Amino acid sequence: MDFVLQQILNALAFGSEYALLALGLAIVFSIMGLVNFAHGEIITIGAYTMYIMIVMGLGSPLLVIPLAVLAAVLGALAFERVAFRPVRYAPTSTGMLTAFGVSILVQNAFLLFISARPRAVSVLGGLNVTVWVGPLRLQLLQILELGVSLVVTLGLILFLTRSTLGLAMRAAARDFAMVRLVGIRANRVIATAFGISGLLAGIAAVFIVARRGSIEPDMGFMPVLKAFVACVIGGFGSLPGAAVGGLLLGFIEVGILVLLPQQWGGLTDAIVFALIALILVTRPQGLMGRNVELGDKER
Amino acid sequence: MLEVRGIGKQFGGVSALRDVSLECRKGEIRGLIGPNGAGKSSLINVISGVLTPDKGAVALDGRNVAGKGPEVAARAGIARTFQNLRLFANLSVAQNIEVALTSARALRPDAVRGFDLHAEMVAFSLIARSEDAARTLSYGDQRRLEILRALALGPSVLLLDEPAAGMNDVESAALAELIRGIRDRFGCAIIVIDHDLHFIMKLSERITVMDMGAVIAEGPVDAIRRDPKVIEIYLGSTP
Amino acid sequence: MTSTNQSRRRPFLRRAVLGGLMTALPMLLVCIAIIATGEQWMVRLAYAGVVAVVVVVGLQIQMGNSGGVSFSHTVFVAIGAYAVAILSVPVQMKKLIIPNAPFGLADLSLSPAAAVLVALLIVAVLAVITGLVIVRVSGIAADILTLCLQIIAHSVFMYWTSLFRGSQAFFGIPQFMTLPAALAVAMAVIIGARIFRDSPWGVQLRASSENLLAARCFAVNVTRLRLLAWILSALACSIGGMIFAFYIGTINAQSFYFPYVFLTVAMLILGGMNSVSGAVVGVLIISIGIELIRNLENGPVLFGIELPTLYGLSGLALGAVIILGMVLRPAGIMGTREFDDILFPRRPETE
Amino acid sequence: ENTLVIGLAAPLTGSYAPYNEARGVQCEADRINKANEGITVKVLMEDSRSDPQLTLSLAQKYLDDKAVVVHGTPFPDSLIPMAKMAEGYNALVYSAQITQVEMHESGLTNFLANVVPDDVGASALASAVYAKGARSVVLMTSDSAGSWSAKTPEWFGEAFEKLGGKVVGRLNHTIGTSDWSPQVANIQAMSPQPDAVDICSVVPDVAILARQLTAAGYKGLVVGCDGFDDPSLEATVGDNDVLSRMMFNTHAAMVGTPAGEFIESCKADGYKVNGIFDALGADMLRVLVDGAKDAGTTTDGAKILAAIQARDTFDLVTGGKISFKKRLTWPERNVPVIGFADGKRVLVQNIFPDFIPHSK
Amino acid sequence: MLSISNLVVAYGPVLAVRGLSLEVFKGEAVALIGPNGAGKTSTIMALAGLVPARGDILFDSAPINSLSTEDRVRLGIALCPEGRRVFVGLTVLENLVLGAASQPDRSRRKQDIDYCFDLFPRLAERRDQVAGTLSGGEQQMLAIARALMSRPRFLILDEPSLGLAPRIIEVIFEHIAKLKASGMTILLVEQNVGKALAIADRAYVLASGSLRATGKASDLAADPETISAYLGG
Ligand SMILES: Nc1ncnc2c1ncn2[C@@H]1O[C@H](COP(=O)(O)OP(=O)(O)OP(=O)(O)O)[C@@H](O)[C@H]1O
Ligand SMILES: Nc1ncnc2c1ncn2[C@@H]1O[C@H](COP(=O)(O)OP(=O)(O)OP(=O)(O)O)[C@@H](O)[C@H]1O
Ligand SMILES: [Mg+2]
Ligand SMILES: [Mg+2]
Repeated sequence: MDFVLQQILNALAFGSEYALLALGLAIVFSIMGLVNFAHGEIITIGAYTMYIMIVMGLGSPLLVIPLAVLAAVLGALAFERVAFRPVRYAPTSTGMLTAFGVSILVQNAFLLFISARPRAVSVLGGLNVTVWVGPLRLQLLQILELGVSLVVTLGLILFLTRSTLGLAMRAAARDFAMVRLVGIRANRVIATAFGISGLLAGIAAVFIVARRGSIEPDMGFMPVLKAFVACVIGGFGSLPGAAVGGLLLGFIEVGILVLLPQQWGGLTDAIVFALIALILVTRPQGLMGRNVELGDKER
Repeated sequence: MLEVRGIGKQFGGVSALRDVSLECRKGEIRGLIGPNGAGKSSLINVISGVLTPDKGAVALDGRNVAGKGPEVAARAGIARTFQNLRLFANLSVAQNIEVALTSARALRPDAVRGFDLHAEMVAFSLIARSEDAARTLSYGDQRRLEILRALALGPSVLLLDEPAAGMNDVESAALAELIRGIRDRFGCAIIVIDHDLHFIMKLSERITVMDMGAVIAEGPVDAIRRDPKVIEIYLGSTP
Repeated sequence: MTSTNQSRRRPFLRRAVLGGLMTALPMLLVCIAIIATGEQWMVRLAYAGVVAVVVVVGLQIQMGNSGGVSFSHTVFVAIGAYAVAILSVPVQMKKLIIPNAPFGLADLSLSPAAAVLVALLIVAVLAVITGLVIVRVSGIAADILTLCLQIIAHSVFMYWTSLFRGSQAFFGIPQFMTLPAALAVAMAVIIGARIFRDSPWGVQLRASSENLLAARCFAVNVTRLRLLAWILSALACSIGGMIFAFYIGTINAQSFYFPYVFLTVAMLILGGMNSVSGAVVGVLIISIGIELIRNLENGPVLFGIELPTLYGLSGLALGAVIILGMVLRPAGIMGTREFDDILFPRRPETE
Repeated sequence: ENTLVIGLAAPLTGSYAPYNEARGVQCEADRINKANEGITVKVLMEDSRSDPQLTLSLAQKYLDDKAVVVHGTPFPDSLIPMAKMAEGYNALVYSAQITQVEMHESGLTNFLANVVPDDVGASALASAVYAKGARSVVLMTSDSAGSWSAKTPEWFGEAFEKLGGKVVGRLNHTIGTSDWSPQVANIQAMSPQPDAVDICSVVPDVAILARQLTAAGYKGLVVGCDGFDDPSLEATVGDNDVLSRMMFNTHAAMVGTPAGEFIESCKADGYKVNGIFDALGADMLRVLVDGAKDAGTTTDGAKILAAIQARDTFDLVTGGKISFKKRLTWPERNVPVIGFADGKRVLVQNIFPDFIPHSK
Repeated sequence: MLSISNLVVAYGPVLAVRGLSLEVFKGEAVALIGPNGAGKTSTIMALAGLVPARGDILFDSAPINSLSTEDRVRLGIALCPEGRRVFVGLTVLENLVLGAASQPDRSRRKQDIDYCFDLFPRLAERRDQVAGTLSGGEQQMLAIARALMSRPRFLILDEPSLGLAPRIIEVIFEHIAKLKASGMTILLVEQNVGKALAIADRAYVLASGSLRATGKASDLAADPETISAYLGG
């Protein structure tokens, strides 16, 4: 029983990290149809900022955390300004490739100027505290992650449905020029979205580095690939969908890891992704996406 | 012969169609008018298989095509245009038509045996733009291209959703001639929705009027023009 | 009436074949120049480029006509390569590398030609099975389905060691291919891709990716056409894998995984995914560009100044080239045009 | 001509970048040339980006430029075809660092490795772990990196059971795991707790595993193969108590040994050396030069190889001696097992194991 | 209020507008008519800064060529574009709220929304329906209402009667007259030439990108032959 509870907690923690990243992807996608594969590099920027600060002797967590998050936000804003703004009206595939380009560029920059090898970053080790509640082992990090994802998801949903800026973001996804035609400063709208996604990535970076204690140029790739999948099973572009998709993915992963007989262990990925494929084939609009009959209309 | 019987369609709380019935013979041009949101486009959507009705049937020469998807309707010879244009934006004008023609050649070869693409493009004043991407045409040209594309399916039923929208009197008069010519040459049944009354009255033999999802009047042009109910909810004053 | 009708039918086949030759021309010229230098190592690089052309053109058949992005085309490259490898490796070699292969494959060795035929059949069957699932879904969900397929396939390659040797290299494949032979194969694939693109079905499929509802209203059989494109693309990609295996002699599933997926997708989108010429241009630009920049990495002497070595520069430059390319030409270098559309534009037949 | 031409298609970038030995070879070559031993060494080197295709193209270029020895990205899909290609040029292929067993099974006749295969290393580790008192072990395997990650723990288990220990469980993972909580919960649920966990994976994965296991109350050893041997291990683990329960086998001991001194002195001379692999590369060059001297030629690869395989022992730059006489393609050499005391690496054991689970 | 001189709009090799000069004075309603493809929409899009154009555009005597679209709108211009372009994923109400985005004064928003609902009762019934699923005419009403939400000084309507039922067209044109009477400046592109000339003070007739005729609307209306000659396309 304790074992099961423990694993459920683990799944929630896995899931909330995916959710955090998926939200960052979803907000950018939902406003400009961009599948931002460079989201992982925003995490990397946050992580390397911590490393550089430690090398410069500024290794206090109180200093490192806010600055890393800030660097991630600035990184996201810079990506938007330099790479994504010019391809704003272009087809999805163009945006996706531009994001690949950014991702390759940033990874190689860290590789060239810092190192191809992992570097240890242990300032946040303090967050790896274990608290025992009865027989349950709770990691402070897991609880924080879960809490932060919850708060962030709710906050974002409120923001997007209640504020004019949020409305404009949702509108911009489909008709960018029209948003400008009602007098909204479109650049600001998009920059805000990128800023938010950078913020989410920055927070994720703090959690990831705290757990790994180490950084690498390509550390952002796998988490973001998973988050991308989470987004889609939740219904791409839907924020609650991203959060739910993230959690679900966490449960699928942990579930398969725990339940699959060891001799099939090598097929873990195959089975996880076969399940995802099954979800997509049966509900292509995603779990939270609604399938409404549109006729000749659209939405 | 197209027979629409007892169609009903709900969208959430909105009844878009309530027990709508309508007939249209080969070679007949039928006008369909009514206030905004009356359900005209929805009816066309049902006939063309784009919407699945909650109840009722659409029979083409006795065969039911309702609710079987747009492909089935198209194969049966039902072609349509869209109120909000749906061209293949990045394909050329000629390719837009070719898409329909390819289907027709495979599925209804007899219907398009006499179809002369070049002559039709000349007739629709699209020939000079035939190799340009559809998205670069002006709104009026795009509407004409939609009609021509529908024609290239060799339809036995042609559904036109506001074909004259965005055209002035001179242009819509020319368009009316064009549509009449289609009827004469291809002998198909044509249902036309439009809010341009000059256009619709000049073109059609009979008119069906809808309001709130139901048919409220049906008859020859002159009778409709004078029907007080139609004047009250739709026309506002006698045209 | 009928005769004018016939004469006005678009002569797509002739245009596709001639245009296809034009599309292949830049690749041919570059390769001939390289063969002329007589540098064997450059011939090897050129060969890798020609394999990439086959794969990227194969990818174009799927992405350029159905729309969307595919992450799974290299699965078929891998299947093609493994299939011919498993079928054609001599029996004594098999005793060494896959002694426990299932289905009696350990005791079977086919001639390369027979291996290719059987392999194509296997690829076709697998493409039909996967295609039937994938063509049912459209949009970004379909993109993710291909991603799932890639990961599932890779996981199977890694797990099924008795057949694929997991992440260990599969070696001993007969090496008989040459650059000219590969060029001939590549040209055939290019022309095939052009014929499909310009054919009425190709046009219908492209129409459905522009506006699905309208295409369905014109009786376009979207599912079947998507499936057709999927299968053709899988076959072309697998041919890329086969000529790769028969040249290099050793293969490994790892080398068909994400880095190769991304590289080939980048080549296609940069060149312009809507045209076959775009696929060829994309491969040429990225391959040649990377090779040029690689020379800078080694700290060459330029104008008498010895530059420092900068390993990692070619990665940096690849990223920069992609961003720059997309910023300057968001629809890809070729956009929706083929070479022949530029050299001999289609004109309306106004009499 | 007394010039030995060596071509290195070195993975200076890409996924094998941590495992290149190029700068160590360069350093040793410059020293040999300075020492006027009668043979001069010419090193041709370019970045292979860890890409097999590019590796082969570069090898082709070197062979055409008269290289008699070539090396490339240390992975079988680069090295096997490279060796096949080199056969036609009567050249030989070496690898300072490849441990994959298949290199020695593929029937290559012109290949030399400078390290023992994975199963030998695992067996050496098993004896050290057993000696430390462990009697039960959980094996963690993964298909991510072929036999290295999938089989090496199994070979460890085989050797461990041969010594009298017991394998009490097997768990699966993927390389790149940065959160082990599901596996940790599995181990935590075992009763009694295993004495050791064996895994063949990389840093930071293994560092996180050790940390998370300890946090969950696990008190046993966390041991594994050469993947642990990364300079960032200590800092990533970040806790001397956890470190003191870690142990791994590697290829050459570094701290306070001739290998370490070699690395330091190359560094001082301005070579951007990485660590252990550079030392191994230098060793390999030493062997090749000595072999060429024995053979009396710098241009006939087959003769050089025959001379190397005939010689009893070679003295290494990194101290110690090796010989290819018995195994032909890999040397019998001691396998260092490294542990930690007060957060510092210490040599726990340095032997050649009696039991070899797999290799012939 | 608005003065355009020598406007040229080109899409690659295609010249859509060839050196058009046009003026709209404060408080005036001006009609812009012409056959399909004449360049009417292109002119308006150039005005809004959404297509690249050459020529001088002065608004309130100040050049606005270098301003971004949103800054032009913030000067008090509202545009109801061709093809409606409602925000399809947002509800009717949300569309209206966004329409008022350039209005810093939020206190009047509620009042303005009620005003739009009065004008188009149909929209009130549909206030929470997603705009993309409205019927064509309902979308057109929404597009017009959205443009009004910003209380513009200068209103540009590109074919406002498109897809509307005759009764609603009456409503709209009555309303345009009312707006004009209240001092709003209006530029109207319309295919319903009779109605447009009836309401406008002056009119420009455009064909193939160039000006063909201009003058007082009443004069042009009195001479339908001339106009028809230009409307043939
Ligand atoms: N997919 C849908 N979802 C929800 N409501 C819909 C949908 N399609 C249509 N409606 C509603 O059904 C009603 C009928 O719409 P329809 O498009 O048929 O009207 P119409 O008669 O064509 O009007 P118009 O002349 O303005 O085009 C409208 O009130 C519309 O809001
Ligand atoms: N994006 C574009 N690319 C190329 N040509 C274009 C583009 N948009 C418009 N055109 C061309 O510019 C010319 C003017 O078009 P515009 O839309 O301004 O005409 P319009 O007067 O508004 O016509 P309509 O009454 O049909 O709306 C047309 O010939 C059209 O084909
Ligand atoms: Mg309608
Ligand atoms: Mg217009």
